[in-house]
Amino acid sequence: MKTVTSPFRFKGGVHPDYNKELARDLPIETLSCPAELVVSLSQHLGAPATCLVKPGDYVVKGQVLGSRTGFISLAVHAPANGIVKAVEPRLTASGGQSPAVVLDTTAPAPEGVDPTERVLAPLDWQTAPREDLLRRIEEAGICGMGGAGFPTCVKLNPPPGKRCEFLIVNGAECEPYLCADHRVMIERADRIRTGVEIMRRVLGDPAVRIAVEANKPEAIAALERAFADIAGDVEIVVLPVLYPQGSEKHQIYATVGRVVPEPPALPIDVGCVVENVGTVAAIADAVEKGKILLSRVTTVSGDAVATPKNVEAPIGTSYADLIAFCGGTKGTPAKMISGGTMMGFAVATDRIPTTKTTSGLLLLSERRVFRYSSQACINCGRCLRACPMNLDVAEIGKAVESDDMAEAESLHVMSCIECGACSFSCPAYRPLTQHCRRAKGTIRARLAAARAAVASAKATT
Amino acid sequence: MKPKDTSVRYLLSSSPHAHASVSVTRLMLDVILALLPTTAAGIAFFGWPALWTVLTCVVSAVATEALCRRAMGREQTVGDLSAVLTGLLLALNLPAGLPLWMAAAGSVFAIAIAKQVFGGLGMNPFNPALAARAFLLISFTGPMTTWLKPFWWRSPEAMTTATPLATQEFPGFADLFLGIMPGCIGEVSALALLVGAAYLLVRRVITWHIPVAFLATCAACALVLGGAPVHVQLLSGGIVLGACFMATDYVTSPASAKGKLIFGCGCGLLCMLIRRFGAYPEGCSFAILIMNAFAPLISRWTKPKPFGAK
Amino acid sequence: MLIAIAVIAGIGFVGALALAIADRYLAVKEDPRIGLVSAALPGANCGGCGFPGCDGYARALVAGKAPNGACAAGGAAVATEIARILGLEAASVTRRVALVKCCGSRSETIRVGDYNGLCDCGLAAATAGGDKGCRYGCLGYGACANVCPQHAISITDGLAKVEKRLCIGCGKCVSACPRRLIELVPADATIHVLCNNPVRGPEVRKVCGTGCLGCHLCERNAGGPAAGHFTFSGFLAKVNYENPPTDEQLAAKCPAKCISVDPHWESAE
Amino acid sequence: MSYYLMILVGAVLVNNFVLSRFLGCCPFLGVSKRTETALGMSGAVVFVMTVAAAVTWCVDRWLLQPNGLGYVHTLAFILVIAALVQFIDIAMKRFLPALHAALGIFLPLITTNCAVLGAAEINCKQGSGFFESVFFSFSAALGFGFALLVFSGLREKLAHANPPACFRGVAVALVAGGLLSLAFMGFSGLVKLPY
Repeated sequence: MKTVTSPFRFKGGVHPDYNKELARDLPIETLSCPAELVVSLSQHLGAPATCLVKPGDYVVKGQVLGSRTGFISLAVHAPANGIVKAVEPRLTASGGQSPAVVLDTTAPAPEGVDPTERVLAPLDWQTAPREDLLRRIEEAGICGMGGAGFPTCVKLNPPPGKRCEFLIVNGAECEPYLCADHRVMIERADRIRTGVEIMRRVLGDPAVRIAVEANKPEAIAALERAFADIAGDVEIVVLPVLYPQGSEKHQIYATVGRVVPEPPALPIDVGCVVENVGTVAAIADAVEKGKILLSRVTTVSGDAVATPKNVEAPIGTSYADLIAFCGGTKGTPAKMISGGTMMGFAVATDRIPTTKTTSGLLLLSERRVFRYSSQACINCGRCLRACPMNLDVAEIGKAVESDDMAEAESLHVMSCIECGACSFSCPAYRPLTQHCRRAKGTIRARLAAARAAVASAKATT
Repeated sequence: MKPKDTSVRYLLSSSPHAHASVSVTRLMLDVILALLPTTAAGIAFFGWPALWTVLTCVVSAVATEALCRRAMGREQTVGDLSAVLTGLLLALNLPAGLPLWMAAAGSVFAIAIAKQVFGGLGMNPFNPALAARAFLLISFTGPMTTWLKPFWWRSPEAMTTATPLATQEFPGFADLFLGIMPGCIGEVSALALLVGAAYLLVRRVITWHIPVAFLATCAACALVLGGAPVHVQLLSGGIVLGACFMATDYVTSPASAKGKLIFGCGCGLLCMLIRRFGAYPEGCSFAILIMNAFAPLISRWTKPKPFGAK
Repeated sequence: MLIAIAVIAGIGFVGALALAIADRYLAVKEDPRIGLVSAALPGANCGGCGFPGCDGYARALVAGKAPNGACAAGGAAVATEIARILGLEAASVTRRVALVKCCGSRSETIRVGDYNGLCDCGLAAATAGGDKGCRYGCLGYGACANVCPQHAISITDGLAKVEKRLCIGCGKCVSACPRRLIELVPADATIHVLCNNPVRGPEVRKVCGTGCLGCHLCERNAGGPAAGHFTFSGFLAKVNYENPPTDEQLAAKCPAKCISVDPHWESAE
Repeated sequence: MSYYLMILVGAVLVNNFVLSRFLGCCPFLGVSKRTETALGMSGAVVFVMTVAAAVTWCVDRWLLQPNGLGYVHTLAFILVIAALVQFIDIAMKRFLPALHAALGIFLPLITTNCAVLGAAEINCKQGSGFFESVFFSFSAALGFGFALLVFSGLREKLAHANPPACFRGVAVALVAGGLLSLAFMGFSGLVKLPY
């Protein structure tokens, strides 16, 4: 095991002020179970889980609330004991609504119901067959906790004919303010090591690269201690501090120098699987202790929070409870963000529940907030230099502004990863990321309609 | 009737929620600051007429922009200092003794015709200051080609003369570099220009690509085509002003690095061709104007290749 | 002088001869019916039939790859004309117009935030659900108005409204609205429920002053559930357009004032 | 050899047909919306002008001059060009249908295009030799195509501009064209040419 500095540097990227010092050195604190939990049935990428409970049922911690529907989907479990108050659409961080199970955790357990937590049988990862390990990861409801929420059981099971040569553990956490992964690496390095061992057995013993940004020396030290005597090709790669270092494609390039082709290509096409450190720790808990993924570490920070904290809260805790746990607001917050400032969602109310992918909750005062004024583009090229995907963002913005989606598509807008580096660096305060998002949405809708037309045409003939 | 508004009102905007806090006004201010040494040198060498020309151009540029925006019924954009910058750049491209009404007419042309007609900042295909200079040069060739001698008030009898390029007798290197020679207000003092350009490079307002490509091509052509010695050609006739401030105007030059290099080389080549064979003694502003016309084609042919594209 | 006339005439004649020969040997065959059909089509190129403009639809019709009567803009008249040209039996086309099922303007609904971004409903909905309190209602950023080829939709006080006379029923606004608020209803229907929020009444009342409370009064006043004029999904009333209610008093009797009466009129032709 | 180079530079840069002599402005404005159609149009104009120059020279030198009919050459030229363009239109539709679809309505526009007639007139007035007048028309057409290509780049940039209501469309294109010809005045005097 050796520590190397990353030899590859991708073009572009920006340096937002990271503000990590607010919560970097604070140990993870555990939030005891709040009175009401709202467990969303679509906490992951893919189809939402089908609900198995109805209002009035009493559920026990770890019990399945919604089963997996279809290949890309995951089961949803009860984060605590309680009675199901309702199953109804509830607000989500991204602005829409999705069906959710509302639990009242203060209700006493009726007799004849064993209130102890449902735990799966622990497995010995050295000897258990690969299929058992994969099924355990699925049963524990583990999904990518970096932000996308892709079901891990699907990602760790590459399609036939594709071999995983590199397992990359993503400890970059390049989003400003967020320190959840940083604390997980410091306090749970041993679990990460076990998780890596398990994933190596599942993926057929690939080489391992643990990517950490250079602004997290304590995390690197902790990982070096945990991985000191590990066998096989394992390296800790120290990456330069640059946003968006944590993006899958750029992390693969920075650690192993391979370039993932344009969509619909996937990292597995270049023999890589990228997994967030939080997910790796959760895999270790699921296999060794049989624990289901029922809680996660979220950084509550920002200059409008009384005392910023890294909180391990049960999934489904509302933002209001999280803020109350951190001593409430300080001054008048102008903006509340779920996630980091570069890719997070602005939210309108604190009555939104956390999910498996909520990595942060920020409250910013008027001083730290700016407004898009969408002035005319002066063709200064800053967005070109900032874009990590090397797209001609200025032209895409102008094309989308005059509704020319065909030109936007010819400018490769579908490769945009919506990292926000362009809007960040635009002196005319143009919402370029929103332009790209609108273009991608329109093009996806058109492609879906075309596929539907072809399907219906095939059906009629 | 509307229910009572109880909820706290947060700001809702798309990601990202952080910004590099650089603004168009800040960029324009940086360029104006970079031009101050050149303006000071111009006023020092050519006295009061230079100062009046600069003031006239800036004031009439700002006034024209304000009037145009009101006539077009659009929000005022005088605050982004781009009109002030255009006025200042135009003034630096004029001879000091030019009648003030001509300078004002040039500013009106620069702002109204070369910029606001297309919709304002960011939409003009040609550099407004240079378009106005070409307009003045062709409309009033006489006054535009008579230059005051530096410190003319010391020897009032020989006030006006032609530029070194025209008379082919060249002052020593020191005078050339410091700018003690006849010419337009802003194009004489190479030292002040280079100080300003260095400031812009350090502040990352401009990149090195256009100035270096422009000056390198000019030097190469000067060697190949002959004529005056290389350093004289470079330091006179507004090449340094053109390369560092006029050609690097964001709106009318390509945005990608490769595009900037091609643009710079094109400007240098055309400048020397016009100077060597053309009818006008000084080809720099026409060269940049012509390359402005090519800028859209250049940026079309130098599209960046996306990360991961074949 | 005579020579001049002779020379000019000579040049003209030689040119004409060359063209005549070229016209015969280099002609390109093309089905004449395509011209006739595209002449019959309105030529608005609105794409409502799903083909790239009228010419595209005409070529598909002649090649037999497109159903007749898909031209909503032309309606029955065009369908019968095309049927005559191509010798098909004419499909019947009932005239449909778009209806925005929301009456919650900005002055009727609470505001939950200050939206700072592009003027597009899809994007506003993706940014914390927009700045209006109701999660099911009209966002008022004009995605439907931008896409309407006939400019029949206007946005007043944050609420979209379709001008019935201009609407040709092409359905582009239906897919443009991120909240699926717009429905193609028969042009001659007069009673409409202008709400899309299925949540319980007290919850609706918290966010909007004129949202449907699900009180079933309109159903009772229109002859009860048996009459089948209304259907209910959650606490939201929906007009059954196969058998629409006609009593103009329903609007006055609705406590939430979200039922509207559209004057009955004969469409243009 | 340098004489022909001077003709080429003269016709393309110094006395450009569109930007200095202001000939052929209608296709210059009509076709320059997109660079692809501009290229197609330039190709067509180069072909038409070169062939027209050859034919008109022959008609003028063999048919009109010997009979002392110099004064009717304009009328004769128009007849020849019109017939020629129509012939090219039919031939292109038969052999190059794709290009014909893109340029369909502009081909008749070339018939009334003053650039084609202009080149023939200048050749006739100069009384230059066969190869010299064909080469001049060819380089004049190249100049036209060159200006059209540059202007189409500008037009695509103007597509994203948002001029005031009264200037939308061709008006703002005309202003840009004017500034472009102002810029091309820089080339004046680059080459000492008789015409």
